[in-house]
Amino acid sequence: MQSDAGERFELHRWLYRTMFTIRTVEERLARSFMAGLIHGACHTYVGEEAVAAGVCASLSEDDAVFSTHRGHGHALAKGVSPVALIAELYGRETGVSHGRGGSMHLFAPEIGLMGTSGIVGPCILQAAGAGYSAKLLGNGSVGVAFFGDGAVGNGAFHEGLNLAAIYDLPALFVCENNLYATEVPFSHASRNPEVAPRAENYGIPGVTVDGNDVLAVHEAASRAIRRARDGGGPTLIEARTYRTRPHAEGMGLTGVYRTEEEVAAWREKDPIKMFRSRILSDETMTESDLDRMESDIKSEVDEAEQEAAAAPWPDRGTAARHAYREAP
Amino acid sequence: MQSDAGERFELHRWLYRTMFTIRTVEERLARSFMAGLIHGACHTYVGEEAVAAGVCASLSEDDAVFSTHRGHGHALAKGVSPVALIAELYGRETGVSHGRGGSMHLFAPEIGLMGTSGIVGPCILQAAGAGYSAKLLGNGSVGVAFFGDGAVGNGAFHEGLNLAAIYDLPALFVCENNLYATEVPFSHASRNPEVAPRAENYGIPGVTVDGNDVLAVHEAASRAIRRARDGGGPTLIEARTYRTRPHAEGMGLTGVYRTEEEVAAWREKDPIKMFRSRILSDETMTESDLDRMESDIKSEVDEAEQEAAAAPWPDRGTAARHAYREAP
Amino acid sequence: MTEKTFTEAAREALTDAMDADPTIFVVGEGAGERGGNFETTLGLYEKHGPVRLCDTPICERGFIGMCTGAAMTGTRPVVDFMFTDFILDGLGELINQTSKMQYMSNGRLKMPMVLRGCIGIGHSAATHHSGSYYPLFAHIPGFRVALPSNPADAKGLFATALQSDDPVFFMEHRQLLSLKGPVPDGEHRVPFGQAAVVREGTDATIVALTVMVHHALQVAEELSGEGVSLEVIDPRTVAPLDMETILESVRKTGRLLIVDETFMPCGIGAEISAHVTEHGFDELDAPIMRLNGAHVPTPYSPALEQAIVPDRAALARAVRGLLAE
Amino acid sequence: MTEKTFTEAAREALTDAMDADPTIFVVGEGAGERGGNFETTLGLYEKHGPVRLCDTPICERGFIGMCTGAAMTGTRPVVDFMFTDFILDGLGELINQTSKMQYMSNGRLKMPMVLRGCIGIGHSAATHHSGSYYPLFAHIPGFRVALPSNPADAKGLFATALQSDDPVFFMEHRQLLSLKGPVPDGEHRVPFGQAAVVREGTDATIVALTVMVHHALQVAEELSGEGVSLEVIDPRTVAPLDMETILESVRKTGRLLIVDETFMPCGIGAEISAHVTEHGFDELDAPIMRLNGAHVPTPYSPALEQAIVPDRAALARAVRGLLAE
Ligand SMILES: Cc1ncc(C[n+]2csc(CCOP(=O)(O)OP(=O)(O)O)c2C)c(N)n1
Ligand SMILES: Cc1ncc(C[n+]2csc(CCOP(=O)(O)OP(=O)(O)O)c2C)c(N)n1
Ligand SMILES: [Mg+2]
Ligand SMILES: [Mg+2]
Repeated sequence: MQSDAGERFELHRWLYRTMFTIRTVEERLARSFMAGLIHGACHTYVGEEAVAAGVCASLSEDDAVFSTHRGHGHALAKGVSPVALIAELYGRETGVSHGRGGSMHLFAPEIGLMGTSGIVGPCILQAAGAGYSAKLLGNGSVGVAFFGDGAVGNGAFHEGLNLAAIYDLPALFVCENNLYATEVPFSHASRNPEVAPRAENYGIPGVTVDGNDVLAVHEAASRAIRRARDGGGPTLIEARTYRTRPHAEGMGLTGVYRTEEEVAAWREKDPIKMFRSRILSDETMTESDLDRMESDIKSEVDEAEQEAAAAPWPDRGTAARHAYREAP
Repeated sequence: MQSDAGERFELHRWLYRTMFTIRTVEERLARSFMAGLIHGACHTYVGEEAVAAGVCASLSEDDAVFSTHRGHGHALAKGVSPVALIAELYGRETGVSHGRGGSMHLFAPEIGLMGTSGIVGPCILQAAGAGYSAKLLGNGSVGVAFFGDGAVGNGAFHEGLNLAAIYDLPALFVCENNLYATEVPFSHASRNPEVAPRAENYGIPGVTVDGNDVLAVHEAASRAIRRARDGGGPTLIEARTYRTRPHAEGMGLTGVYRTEEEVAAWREKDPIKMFRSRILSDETMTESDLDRMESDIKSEVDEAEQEAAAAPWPDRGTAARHAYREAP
Repeated sequence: MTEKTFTEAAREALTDAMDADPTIFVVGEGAGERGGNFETTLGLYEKHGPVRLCDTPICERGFIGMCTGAAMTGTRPVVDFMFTDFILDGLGELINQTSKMQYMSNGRLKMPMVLRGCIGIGHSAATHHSGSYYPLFAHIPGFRVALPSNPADAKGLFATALQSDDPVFFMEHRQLLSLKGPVPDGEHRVPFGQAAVVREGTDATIVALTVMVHHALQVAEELSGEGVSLEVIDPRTVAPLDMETILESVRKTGRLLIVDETFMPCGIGAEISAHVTEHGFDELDAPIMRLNGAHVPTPYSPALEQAIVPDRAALARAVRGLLAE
Repeated sequence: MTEKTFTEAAREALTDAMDADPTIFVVGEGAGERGGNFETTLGLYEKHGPVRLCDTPICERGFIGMCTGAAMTGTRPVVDFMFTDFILDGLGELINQTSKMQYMSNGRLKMPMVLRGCIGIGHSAATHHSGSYYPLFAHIPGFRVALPSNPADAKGLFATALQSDDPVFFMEHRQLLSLKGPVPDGEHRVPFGQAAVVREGTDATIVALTVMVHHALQVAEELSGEGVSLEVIDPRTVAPLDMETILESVRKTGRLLIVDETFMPCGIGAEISAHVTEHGFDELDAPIMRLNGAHVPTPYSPALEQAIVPDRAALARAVRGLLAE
């Protein structure tokens, strides 16, 4: 059995590696978007890496994650390889959804990434459903939904949390409150600036965490996941965070909805920068450990990009396959 | 200008008359249902009369009411005549919806009854919409939705209240919490037994009232309606009440879901009986005033029933009219 | 064979399937202890308890979405929707999620989900309790749509639905629920995409859906007295739609009428007609005709309700018209 | 006439209508200060403020229901839905409420509501941003459905929509938004239910919808070099559908092909084919044919996306096939 310190080291390493991988892939994708290599929309997760990493650290491949249009980070944290993600956005056969999905439809069910979605809301209901399966099958797994503040005013939030609550489902609802839905501020979409306390309505626990503090996210999520596995029912986590890139690539970084100063202030609270300081002060890793890890990741992502760019296109003859499971 | 006592007398008389009319019509309809005169389903409002009466007392014909499958009481309180209601359930041309609607689709837009509905939920959204019109037109009217506890777990509740809240719409949301949705207890549909406090989520006031106390309902509703007309935005009222008849005619009065004792206990709190005592103790009317009013109403309803039963059927040649406003 | 009602026959398929497959669960308002609004789950709660017979709040979108997630993760949900009108609030989930998951995941997810409940006009149910809407589901890729017209098919098609890995609508016409008929005992499955020729004939083909099958059979019987020989086909599923059986019949009769209670524009009749025109044009001796309910919401009054649904007289008239062409 | 893009032309209709009718308001995510995701409301917020240009939370069902209530009470809402995929969550409201209010109220309520936004496949938008779904709306009684294919019609049909007392879908194909063309200045209205014969010909009729109109015109041009004379019809609205113009064309050509990007089963092509078969059977010299996009969700990869949409080569092949019959 590992020592506590060893576990802590492993955890920190995993979290840092995951966050830095997400950041590196996203920045790579942003450049690829400019270069015309990405065919559809591309919503990056830059600035929010701590949420996906902090939550997924406590999940296994048997737990089911459901995500949104901004799902690259969740996919990578759940174990999708950079090359499979990049190839998907490049529209290639080797992409995680074999080119059928693109940025907003990432599927790797074999490792519990049950799909990201171009529609706001459904992931909440589907995570409840994964919880229902787990409850019926008694297999101890958990359904997890990631969604934005934009989903909070949607009926799926209300119906999904209520269903999970009344059936005591093993589910975790993670609201990534980054203050804006596209360019509509949450303060316009709701008179109530808080998300987590709404859990009370449904008779379940609600927790607010600093979404840029990966250890805080991890702590809250691992407690909620343990609770769910133990039959304690669902939890709502509100992770307060911020995207420091535009809503989607090609859009403005700021606009009528937010200021340069606001973006700059949040960049100061960059989750990777913050965690790096923490690791160094905790002395779980050294400056050179981290530098080496970063440069390894950069090379890996570069290679992944090259591999993706060289990957074959899907065979157009297969385009009509898989709409149905069975032949009529 | 009338004296306060005069106003009080008028109010009490209107409330008692309205409640007793609803009760009399509903009991008449229950007999008609047994006799096969009603063609579709029939959900009566017996036991809940104080809510419709208490709210509608403060509304004018320019205010818009949207209701549910259990809408006879709202229709009558909003000013639909007993004969127009009964004729509708009898499927006649003189019915309030000219035979197109039946029990669950009562329309009298000329007096602000904008429709009852066979679908749970939409009335909440539509009342917000009436509020939107009122706000845009600046005409001082109010949109009112009546709905059951069964609608509380529905996305329409969440989305509708939120929209009304963020736009400060002149709207009133009246939840008739009668503890059951069909035969599913509210305690099964929600871990949270309260409805009114959920208003906080949306940043609007929520008020719980004894829904069997017509003056309490009236007091809460008139305050909320005044507030709405004055630009103060929407209010959620939870009226705690009980139906002392089956969910729909032809179903059991009790069943796995509730006991005889529970029904009997609520019958003790009959809103009409309670209000009668109150009137007598307040001395706004005498025993004989009330008896006379009751017997007048009974005769009126009897006549209405006879008129409805003798009314012509709609012309089958018109069945396809009004699906569209305009010729192609 | 045992004489059973339509509802009993379908319940038998469900009962057997739930015994055999512990991953099946049923959700719906009243699907639990109450045994279903139409007795669809009677007796099953006692046997399997509240997790497999799950009473829901009134949130059709919510529980359809929940069941979609469940189907993706190893269980087999049955949504008992009471009336099809109620699941329209869940169409976003159904169309954007349920129907697309297999495709989006490149076939790695399956979607073993059954949506079952009432359709159809009758009993003055009015417009919020009488919708059919199956042409919408046939339009969308990814769904199967079964429309049983008798107890035996109710059992057989439901049994197939409960083993399908595609999402299936199993739609029960309100006027058929208490219809009795012989039902095969034991295992009985009716495959999807196999129409039934329910009456053979040579002069014209009537394709009829759900309750209209019965009208068509009666009209065929009536007109046989006049020497008219009608073939009646019940497609049984409209997605997939067994066009081969219909084309074969048209090759024989040269004349085709499609009768369907629900709306004409972009309906099942349109699809059948277009397909036959394209693939059986030379077999046609007369224009293909359609008989549908009026293109209006369902009125409540019996006087109006009757007027918008094709009855036997209208059907007989349409047949005569077709034969006269 | 002034050269304008499709989006500019539609915005002109909206701008004029909002000036003339103070009861019009627009709701949508980004419809306010941002001027619309596709610049559909650019400049209007400054003029009319936040009540008439209303930014919404992401609750399509909610704001469609709210607008339904508003339309019932004296105002004229325009729902700017961005992509048609997003309003599927509101189909319950649309089908059970919006489309039925006039009928249920026996014509005493009207429903002056416009639903406008993007449809169609292209730009690797993938399956949640490329739906069309207009056959669903054409199936349901109560709706009007406009499908402009050029800037002038965008202005004219939108102007008509903004005066209609029936609920109207105004659906803009994503590949047409930046298309330029001459647009009549001042008041310009295109009535519903009047197809445009966009090219006259004698050998065969092609009915094409939205973006396919442009493919059809190019193929007609190409084939004219081979001496083939094609008539091309743009129905412009599919509810109502101007069958008379189509039938008249078929009387002349004897041959009909319907080309539509979206799904075939129970689609617009099925309806047109069935109608022509029933009412123009004797005019037909060949089977009516349909050309549609594949019956699958939209894949993302350009390699796959191209494969599921009818292109000019497929259209030319279909025409040759039709002429060879
Ligand atoms: C039902 C639906 N409506 C509208 C959209 C368009 N849309 C895509 S992302 C987005 C904003 C989402 O905001 P939020 O949920 O806060 O997530 P964030 O982008 O901030 O991560 C919107 C409106 C959509 N995808 N789905
Ligand atoms: C969307 C929808 N789902 C299901 C139904 C069937 N249904 C009719 S009434 C009812 C119960 C409603 O309960 P509640 O809202 O509490 O009103 P109550 O009957 O108690 O007055 C149900 C489930 C419906 N009408 N609409
Ligand atoms: Mg956000
Ligand atoms: Mg109730």
